[in-house]
Formats: sequence, C-alpha cells, structure tokens
Amino acid sequence: MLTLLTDEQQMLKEVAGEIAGSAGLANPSDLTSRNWAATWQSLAQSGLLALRTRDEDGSPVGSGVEVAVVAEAMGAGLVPVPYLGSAILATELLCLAGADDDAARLAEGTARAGVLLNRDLSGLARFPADGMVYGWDVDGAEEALALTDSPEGPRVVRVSLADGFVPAVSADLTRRLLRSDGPIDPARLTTVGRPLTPEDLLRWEALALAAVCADVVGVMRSALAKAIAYAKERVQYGVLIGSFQAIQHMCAEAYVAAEAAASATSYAAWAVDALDPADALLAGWTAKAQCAAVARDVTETVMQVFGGIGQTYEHIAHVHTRRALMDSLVFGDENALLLRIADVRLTGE
Amino acid sequence: MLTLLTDEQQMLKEVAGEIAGSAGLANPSDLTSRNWAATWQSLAQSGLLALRTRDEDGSPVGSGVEVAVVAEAMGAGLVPVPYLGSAILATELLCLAGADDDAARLAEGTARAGVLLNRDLSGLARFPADGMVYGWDVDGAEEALALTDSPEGPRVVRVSLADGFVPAVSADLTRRLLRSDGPIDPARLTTVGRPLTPEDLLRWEALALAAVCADVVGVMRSALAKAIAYAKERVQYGVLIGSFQAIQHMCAEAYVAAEAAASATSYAAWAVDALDPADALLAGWTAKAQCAAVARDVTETVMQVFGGIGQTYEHIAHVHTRRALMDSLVFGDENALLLRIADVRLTGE
Amino acid sequence: MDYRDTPEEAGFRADLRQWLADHIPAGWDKIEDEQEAVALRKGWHRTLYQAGYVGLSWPVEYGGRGLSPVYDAILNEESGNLNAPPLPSVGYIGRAIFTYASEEQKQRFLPPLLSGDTQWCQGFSEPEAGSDLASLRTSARLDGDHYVVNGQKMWTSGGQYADWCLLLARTDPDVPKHKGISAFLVSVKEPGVTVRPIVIASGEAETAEVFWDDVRIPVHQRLGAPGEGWRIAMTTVSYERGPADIGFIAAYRRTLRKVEHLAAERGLLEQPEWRKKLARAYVQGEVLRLNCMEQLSSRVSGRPPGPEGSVAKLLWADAEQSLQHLAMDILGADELTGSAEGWLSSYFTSRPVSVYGGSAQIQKNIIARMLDLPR
Amino acid sequence: MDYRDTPEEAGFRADLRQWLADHIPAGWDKIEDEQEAVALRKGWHRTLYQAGYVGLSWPVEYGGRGLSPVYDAILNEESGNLNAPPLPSVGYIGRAIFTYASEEQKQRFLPPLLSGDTQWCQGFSEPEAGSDLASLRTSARLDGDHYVVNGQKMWTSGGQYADWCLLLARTDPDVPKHKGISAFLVSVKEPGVTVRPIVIASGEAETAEVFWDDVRIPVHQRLGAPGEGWRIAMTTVSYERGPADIGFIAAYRRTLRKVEHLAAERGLLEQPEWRKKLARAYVQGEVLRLNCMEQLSSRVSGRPPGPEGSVAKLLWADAEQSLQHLAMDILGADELTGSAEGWLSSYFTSRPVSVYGGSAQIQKNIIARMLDLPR
Repeated sequence: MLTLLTDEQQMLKEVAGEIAGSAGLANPSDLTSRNWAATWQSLAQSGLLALRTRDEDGSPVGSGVEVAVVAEAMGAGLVPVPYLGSAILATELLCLAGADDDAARLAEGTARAGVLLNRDLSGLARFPADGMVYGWDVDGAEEALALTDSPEGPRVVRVSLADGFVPAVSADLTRRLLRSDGPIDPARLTTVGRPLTPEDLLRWEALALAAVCADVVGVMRSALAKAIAYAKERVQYGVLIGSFQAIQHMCAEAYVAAEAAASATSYAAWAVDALDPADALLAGWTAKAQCAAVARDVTETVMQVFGGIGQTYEHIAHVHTRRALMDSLVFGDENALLLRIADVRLTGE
Repeated sequence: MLTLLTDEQQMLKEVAGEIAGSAGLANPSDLTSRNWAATWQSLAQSGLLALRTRDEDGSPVGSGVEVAVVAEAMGAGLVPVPYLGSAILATELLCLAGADDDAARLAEGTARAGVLLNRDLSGLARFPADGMVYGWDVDGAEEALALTDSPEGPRVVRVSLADGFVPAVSADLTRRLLRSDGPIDPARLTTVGRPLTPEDLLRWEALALAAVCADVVGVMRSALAKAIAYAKERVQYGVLIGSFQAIQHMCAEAYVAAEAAASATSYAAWAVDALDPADALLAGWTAKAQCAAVARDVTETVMQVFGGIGQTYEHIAHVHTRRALMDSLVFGDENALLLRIADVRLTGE
Repeated sequence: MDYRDTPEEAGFRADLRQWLADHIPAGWDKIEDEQEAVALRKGWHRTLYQAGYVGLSWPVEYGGRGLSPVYDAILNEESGNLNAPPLPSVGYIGRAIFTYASEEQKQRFLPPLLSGDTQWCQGFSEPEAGSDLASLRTSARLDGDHYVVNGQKMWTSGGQYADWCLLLARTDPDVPKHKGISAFLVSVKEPGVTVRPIVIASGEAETAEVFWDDVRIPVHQRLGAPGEGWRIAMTTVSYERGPADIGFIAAYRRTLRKVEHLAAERGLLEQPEWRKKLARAYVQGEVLRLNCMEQLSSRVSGRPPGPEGSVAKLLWADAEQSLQHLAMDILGADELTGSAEGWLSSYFTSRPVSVYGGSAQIQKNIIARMLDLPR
Repeated sequence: MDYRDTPEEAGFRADLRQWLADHIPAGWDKIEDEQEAVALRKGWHRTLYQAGYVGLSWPVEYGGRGLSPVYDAILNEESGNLNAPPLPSVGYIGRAIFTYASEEQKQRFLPPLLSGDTQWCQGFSEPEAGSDLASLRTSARLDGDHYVVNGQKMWTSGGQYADWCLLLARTDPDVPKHKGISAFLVSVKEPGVTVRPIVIASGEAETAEVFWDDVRIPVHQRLGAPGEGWRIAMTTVSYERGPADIGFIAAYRRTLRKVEHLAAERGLLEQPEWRKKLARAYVQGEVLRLNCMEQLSSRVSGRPPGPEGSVAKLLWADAEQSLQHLAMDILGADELTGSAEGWLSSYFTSRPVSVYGGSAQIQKNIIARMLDLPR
C-alpha cells in the first residue's frame, strides 16, 4: 500500500504546475487579455493533451492518476482552456470507439472537441434526445461528442457546433458553454468508430468524475492558498488579519474540507484504471459527493477572508467560486451522487 | 406594538427566577440529595402553579406569556419538578374540561398529575390507543391525563399510574418518565368533565409548544451563562480561555441561536391567548422548530467550552444537554414541525 | 406585551397602505436604464416627502413628525409588502447632522436632505480601513479657511448618485488614531472629486469608490469639533441599520415566495425533504422578524442602540445566504447556465451581507464583548 | 501509487485473518462483569504476543518485528473488521521507552510491556493542565536517591487497570514551565497512589483520575534526563494516535451498518432524504479512511509525524459525532426513552472525541501554524 505519487507522477505534477502557473488567471481581466492559444500549444508540446491516447498495447498513456495530477493543476490555475473537455473527455470517448487518429489530432492540439451534456449537466447527452443540450468546455472546439443508441449498443457521435448552438451565460467564466434548445436533426450526427461496451461507459464516467474532482480540488486549494497569503499581508487593527484566531480557524476548517476532498479524489483517480468498473464508479461518486459537499463552502470562506475586496468583480475570488459551483454540478451534484451511493449501499436491506 | 414584558410580568419573572435559582441544580448529585417537595410547595405558595386555573370570567389567571416566563425559569434552573406536566399541561386540560375543582387541587400543590404521550412523544395519547404510551413529567403524580374519543368529541380521561406503568430510562434526568407497554384496559380510564372543542385542542397544543419552548430556552440560556462564566475563570496557556477568539465566537454563535429561539418563543407564548388558534399553532410550530433546530448544538457547544470536565457525569453540562434533547422531541421534533409548517405554507401551489 | 398595532399604529398603517396603493409608480421595478432608475428613486423620495412620510421619527423641530421608530418600521414593512421603490435612507445622515451640526448647518442641510433635493452618501471606509475604520488615511489639511482633502474612499454606497457626502478624514496625524479624525459635509460635485462605480461579483455596480484630490472644503462645512469625527461616525453607524429599517424582512418574504414557486414548478413540493427546507427558510425569516421586533421595542422604550443589533445582523446574513443556497439547490443547472435569470446574481449579492457594515467576525466580537468575555 | 496490499502485505493479511478467526474468544463482547472484561483484554494481549502480533513495527532489537507501520494498520483494520477484542496500546509508551530509556530500563520494562505482563497508563493531564499540558503542577521533589511525587492526574485512560504509569511531574519549579518537567516510570501499586474512575456523561467509567501522595520513586526510574519530560511527552503524544491506529475506522463502519439497519427497520429507506443522509455518512467514513491511508503512506515513506494528523483528528470527530446525530435522528423517542439500548450512551461517548487528545480548537490552531498563519 502506497498512496503517494511516484517520482514520474511528481515530475508530471511539476510540469503541469509550471504551465498552469504561468498561464493561470491572476484576475478576471486576464480572461480576455491573454493568449490562451499559446497555453494550449504548450500543453500539446509537453504531451499533456495525449494522456488518454492509447499506446501500442491499447493502454492509456497516462492513468487516472496522471489525469488528476494535470487536472488539479489546471483547476488551481483557473486555466480557461478546454483541458477536461477536449484532452480528457472527448479524447477518451474517441479512443474507446477506436478512433485513434481523431484522438491523435486532439492530442496534437491542432483540433479541439468538447462534449455534449444533458439538460441538467449530469451526464453525456444521449440521442435521440428530445430537447436542450449543452456543449460544455468547448472553447475553440468545432464539434462536440455525445452518444446515440444503436442496435449494437451505444455509439459515439460527433455534432458540429457551428449550427443551432448559442452561447449560454455560464456561471463559470473559464469554460465556454453553448446551448442548443431544440431537438438536433439526426442527420447532423456522425457516428464515430465502434460501439461502446457497458464497461467502456462506466470507466468513462469514472474518469470524468475523477477529472472534475481533481479540477475542483485544484480550485479549492489555490483559492485557499490565496486567502492565506492575503491574511499574511493584510493589516487591520494594527495586526495581520491572519493572526486573528477567527480567520485562522476559518482557514483551518476550509483546509480540512479541501484536503478531505483531495484524499477521496486521489483514490477515485487511481481507481479509474485499477479497480473493476463498479468499484471505480463508487469511488468516483464518493469523491464527487465530497467535493460537491464542500466546494461552495470553501470558496465562500475564501471570499469572506478577502473581505470587501473579495466581493468585487475585479477580484479573482469569485472566479474560483464560479468554477467550483459548476464543477460541483457537472456529472451529478451531491444529491444525485448520494442517491447513487445509497442504491449500492442499501440494497441488502 | 410592544414586545417587552410588562412590569407585572417582570415581577413574576423575578419571583420565578428566585425560586428556580435557589432550587436549581448545581450538579447532578443534587437530584437525589435535595428536598424537591419543598420547592413544589414554594411554587404553590407563590401562586405559580395556578397560572392556568380560571378566574371568575373563565379566563386563565395567567396568559401564555406568564406561563413562558415561569417555564423558562424552571428550565434555566433544571428544576426537577413537574411544572410543565402538572401545573401547565394537566391543569389546562382539566380547566378546558370544566373540572375546575380538580385543577384547583393541582394548583394548591396537594395533588399532582402528569400527561400521557403517544409512543413517539409527539402528542397526547388518544384512546383507544393500541400500544405503548408514556407518562411524561409525572414526578409525584398518581395519575396522568390523556384523551379519548367519544361521540360528543374528544374527552379528557385520567389514568392511574399505580398499575401497568414501569419507570423508563429517560435521557432527561430531571423529569420522571413512565412507560406502559400494553393496551390499557378501558375500564381504567375515568372521563373528566365535558368534551373538548376542536379549538380547545388547538389552544392546548399551542400552550404546550410555547411552554416547552420556554423551558428549553431557559435550558440553553443558563447552560451558556455557565459556560461563559467558566471561560472567564478557567486559565490555560496563562490566559483566561474566554480570551481566545475561538471560544468567544463559539459562545457568540450559541448566543445568537439561543436568542433567536427566545424571540420566536416569546411570540408563540403571546400568541397562545392572543391570536386565533391556527395562527397561535403556527407560531408554536415555528418556535419549536427553531428551538429544536438549535438546542442540541447549543448545549453541545457548552460541553465543548467546558472541555474535559464538561464531559463527566458529575458535571452539570450534560444535564442541560439531556433536558434540551427531550424538550426538542416532545410535542414534535424539528422534522415533524417543519412538515406541519409546510402543510400550511405550501397549499396554495 | 402585544405584537399587534396600537389603534394609532393601525390607523397610520391603513392610511399608508392606501396611499402606497395610490402612488407606487406602475412598473417602476422593470426600469432597466440606470439614469431613469435614479430619477425614479429621487422622484419617489420627493413624493414620500410631500406626503409627510420622510423623517417620521425625526424631531419636529428638524422637520420630522416626532413619532416613535415603530412608525418607521411600519413604513418599511408596508413599502416592502407592496413592493414600493426603495425608501430614501436619510435617517443616519440626519441623525449625525441634527446631533452635531451648528444651527446654520442644520438650516442649510436638513431641509433638502428630507425633501430629497439633495442626495447623500457616506465617505467612511477606505481600501486599508474596512473593519478597522479608525485607521483611515484620507487627510484634511487646514489651509487658511479651507481644508484640503486627499485620499480614497471605498464602499461608498450611492456615491454615483449623490450630491453630498458625509466625509471622515484625518485632520491630525499626530494624535492616537481615533482622536485625529474629523467629519465634513461636502459636495461631491467639487473639483477634484472622482467617483468610480465598484462592480461586485454579481456583475452589478452596487457601490462606488470616491477619489479626493486636493478637494477644498470651507472650514464652516466641518461637522462638529476638530477630532470629533470618530464619535460622529459611531453615532451614524449605530443608526445606520436601525431596528426600524426592516425593509429587508419584507424583501426576504418576497424572495421566499419566489423560491416556493420555483420548487412548485419543478415538482419538488411532493418531497418531504424540500418541504422541510422551504419550511426551515420560513422559520428563519420569522425568527429574524421577531428578533427585530424585540429590538425595535427595546429602542422605543428608550434604550440606546446596543450590540443586540449584531444578533439581528448575523441572523439576517444567515437567513439571506441560506435562502440563496436553497434557491441554487432547487434551480441546479438552470441557475448556473443562465436559464434562471437573476438568481446567480442574487446569490452573489447575498455574499457580502456577511461582510459589509461589519463582517460576521466583527459582529461576533461585539457579542463576545457584550457577554463580557475577556479581551 | 497503489492502494492495494503488496504481495507481502496480502500474505500477512490472509494469515492474520485466519489466525483471528481461529483465536477471537467467542462472545467476548457480551461480557458484562468489569473484572472479567479486564482479564479478557489482558489475555488477548498475551495471545497476540505469543503469535507475534504485538510490536510489529518496533525495532527487532527491542522485541519487535521491524515491519513497516502498514502492518500495524493491517492488524488494526482486520481486528476491527472481525470485531476482535481491543488491541493493546503499547506503541506510544514503547516509543518513549526505546527512544529515551537507559539500557537497563529497556531490558526491564520493554519485554513485559510487549508481552502484556504489565499494563501501562499515561499520567500527563491534570485538572488545571488539559490542553495546556506544560502547566502541570504535580511535583517530584528529589530526596536522596528518590523522588517524592505529589499531585493529581486526570484523564488517565486505563488507570484503573494499569500496573505502571509513564508519569510527567515538575522537578524544577524555577525554570520556564516547559523546561522543569521530568518523566518517570512508576508502579501505580506504590503506597500513596489512589486511582478513582471518572464516569463520563454517558454513565460509563471511561477513564480515571490518579492521586499521588508522597509517592517515592527511585531515581533510576526517571526516564531521560531531568527536565527532558516535555520532549518525551511530545514524542509520546505524536505517536499516541498514529496513522496506523485505524481501528476506529473499522468501528465506524460497523456502527454505520447498524445505523443503516435501524433506518431499514423503521422503513426509512424508501425516503430519498434518509438514503442521502446514510450515503453521506458512508462518504464521511471513506474520506476519513482515505485521508488516514495517505498519512500512513507519508509516515512509511519516512516523514516524521506532523500536523497533518490534526486533519484526520478533525475528520474523525466530525464523522463520529455526525453519525451519532444521525442515529439519534433516526431513533427519535426510542433513543431518549431507553428503548434503544446503548445508543444514548454512544452519543455521549462521541462528544469527547472533539475534546480528548487535543480539542478541536487546538487541532485548528495546529493547522493554522502549519499553514504558516501569523501568531
């Protein structure tokens, strides 16, 4: 039993942290003033977009652990590029369908794809869907992937985002969200590769959960680090506000909550490729339920520590809160996941 | 609009506080070592047992406000006499049934009665009941009152506690609890006075809720006062523990919770005799829901402020917690009352 | 003890209700243009003034009606219930002026304050002096018969729409920090004053910062004696959100009704869990209302404002923020994808309730002082 | 990274499981008589020792097996899973002895400690020195070749059943408080030692206080140098609840299963609300388990015990107390009227989890230090 990162994983963490750190948002105005295409290129060049492509044996180049390491760094930096949407979720779908060449293009950074989620953002859209769908994390993507039912089982389909989609006002300022209100003409769906097995779908969901959890763990940890740094330099009443026990305990409680979420997330990330799909999924639900249970509180605590300035639009604090809120929702909110856990736990009664 | 106590009510508060203060528990061993019969006599002599008897006009001698004033004092002192059971709840039932002479005997302190509650302690037992009932707050009582259905409407019945009841291990160390497991032979029920109207029952319930709320407000306020006093004299790390902002904020949060419960309780107490029964009952549910929502937390905070010593049986802290737990449950716990409030609020949809 | 109106109060309330029904401008809350909205609020101030509804509890000698603060509370409550435009917030500025001003100042400033001809803001907080107001750095240097003001004020609510400002500035840097502050009555239209809106996380411009560059204020516009600024500030602040300012309670109830409708639309009312959450929100609102009524009674019976206001402030913040959490939990994806207009903005607007006007931590400190816990 | 057992760990676990199945005394947890229960626990200690299961991670030279703490964790986990009698808690006393004792002391005290022939307790806390341990007042005055001890110790777990005590006493009242403390290895059977059980709010005797009246201790039973007591205490405390002591996790899971059964018996499993509450309790247990595994890995990889233990302590207290709240909410009247045996007692037993071994406030202070927040 050893739950620590290997040396290689530790190196990956440093590389990802460096890119995310230099690319990370310092304040909301960076969203429009910086060159995010360059960030995407450096992710591609470092091979970070290729983690879920397959090697000669058909195994993913990087396991769920590697994905989580990079996703956490992206969350920590609030990096507004579609790392989860394109490099993880879409790439994994393409590889599961055997469309390795398409996946390779995403990994090179020359093309981007996103995913289509159902109306409550709780999972992949599955056609024939009768109404609203969202393209999530689709910045720069020309198309998004979803599922369609077929006699051979569910298949991956691609949908062009060029028609029928309008920008939605996402709470999360760092991920592009599109909306399609009406039913999508089946003629616009292009089937990709081979049908997926039930196990494929379970593993994909486990990966999605672990990746989103790692993202929000990064969001929480870096938000808290900023609040703590502020508490060490902000003076009121002639002393550093971080010397007030009230501030210390608020930070300590948020720290415990975030670290607990991180512990559950590490396990879920490892489980993606190491455990059987049902156990991996239970680990994912558990991690996500924990993350969703604490992310709003932790980022609200951060805004509170920042005081008045932390309430302003120009400040970075609410960008953390916004990404945390959306991360908490996608692929199932706390309520939804607790009910799934209950279905597993409480059947024997 | 004036929500403050009148001068007369203020005087009543002082009298009740004096009796409860000199009779109040300092530590759990007082439960067996002190003469509680004498306390009962001084309550009788001060007229405090007669608040719900009727004057010549048939009006209660004291309104819900006066009841709450005395009940809060009894709760604050953790006084282990059946003030609520005998002087308020049983007396009120007798007067509603027109059995004024019986009520007078209770008011004189020469006899005591309690009430029978249903299995989950959420309300008066109503015969024919098919199973377990509890005699609540029946210290020194020979009989307890309940309801029975009759063609003319519900009637008050008395049941002797001498047969068929066994002592139950109540969480609350300050109120005697008896249990009857089997069905009670109808021959053992004696009807009292005239049938009750639906309005009688609603008002009785509103009174019961307000009285229990006042009791638990007293329990919370005095528990917190003791913790605060301790924080002003206990030294650790060379300073008074009350100078730690962590302790200050724990006390402040508990204070806010208790005062909020007190505000809701004052209104509920006033409402008992001043508003129409449905509004009085809504006020009672609201107050009780608030009290039940905070009483456990507040008394747990008190135990936490007392540290190790507050965890011991010899210390008074857990006696507050125990009475608070039981008060939170009788006549409906938070869940039950929120559902009743919802039934009133959410019908228009 | 009686929670009901006295006959006088009931009469006042009935008249007010009728008057409001007759006068509330139709569709006022649909106005999107900011200038139009400002004009509407100013106009409403004048309309209220002409009907005698401004300064209800001010002394008669200063143009008020000398009524108990209960009447202010009734005005707040009914305005909230009938969704009238926001009431003008003249009480705390007025209190500062009629308590500390010279006779000449009173005659000059009070009538237009009451009538709405001049709009005021409060220049207290600064970037480096939020909770710790006494650390303020804006300076007012005496130069002949003028003070010259330099500095930056922040969280100046209504700064964008104000004509005048009750300004705190440091007139003596050489004495302990609470003693070197003076108060001024100053026009924000003077040269050297720059007002910049502050946009909060919701995306709305809720407040403003005000920059002061060599702004000259005649000595006779100083309020009170030199160095009396801290005392004036404390008086003002303690009346800033008095127990009669209970408009937020009516607003809370209106929001709760909306949240109940959201739950109904989504079919959640069948589920005991959501029923309980909605009932809990009702209980929180009631508790807040009843606690505020007790405070108001206490004030009416002659007790000066005290730290019990901190209890209500904490209850309010908790109720408001919990209600927005509940709305978010009900709306789910709709709130976060822009499909439930206004709710995400309302959520972010609820966050500073535990920061502005004394953070939750400061309120708890005040309560700890009141409980006589050691420093 | 691999959360699974290595082949060696898996082999050890399999053997242990079989051994436990063969050796756990039937019906041991039904014993009501206290003396019998004490004898059972001592016997179990000896049985474990004979099978080589005591001191797994102790150095071989002191009678241990020199294994990684992961093996202690496996022992804890499997004992918990199979509901074995409580494991003997020898680690932290042993750590103090083999780190600080003389060779002679080691030879005298370690073998019977390991084998269970002597039972130990820890005499640290006092009525006036709880969180603030360094303020302890129990004195040890040098008198020839003995120390004479006077004072009172509190929260001495197992004091009623112990033969020996690791005692902290003040040997020099004239130096700063952390520097005047020494540690002693002393028999509680000496004249002048009085042990009195402390009954906690649950009604159970969970711990003890120990009175010391002119108790004479030979100088050679001092552990370490004079004045070294504080350092010894800190070492001991940091290993007192090490990351391998995860028996409480198995206990938590067992309790959760019981709570799930209670909910099922009461027909609550149809209601989404209760399903979610039970699932939330499961999540809390998992989070605690996974956080402890990370800590254990960190310890195994060579890092000394650090403040991250405070995170686990807070998670544990919260999980344990929340689970008892949930049980109480499910049981309602049954718990408060004595109809659900043991649950009210369990509730009160969960309360001191946030007090003993460093209160929740102290743990948060430690985390604040770790986060480098200013003092």
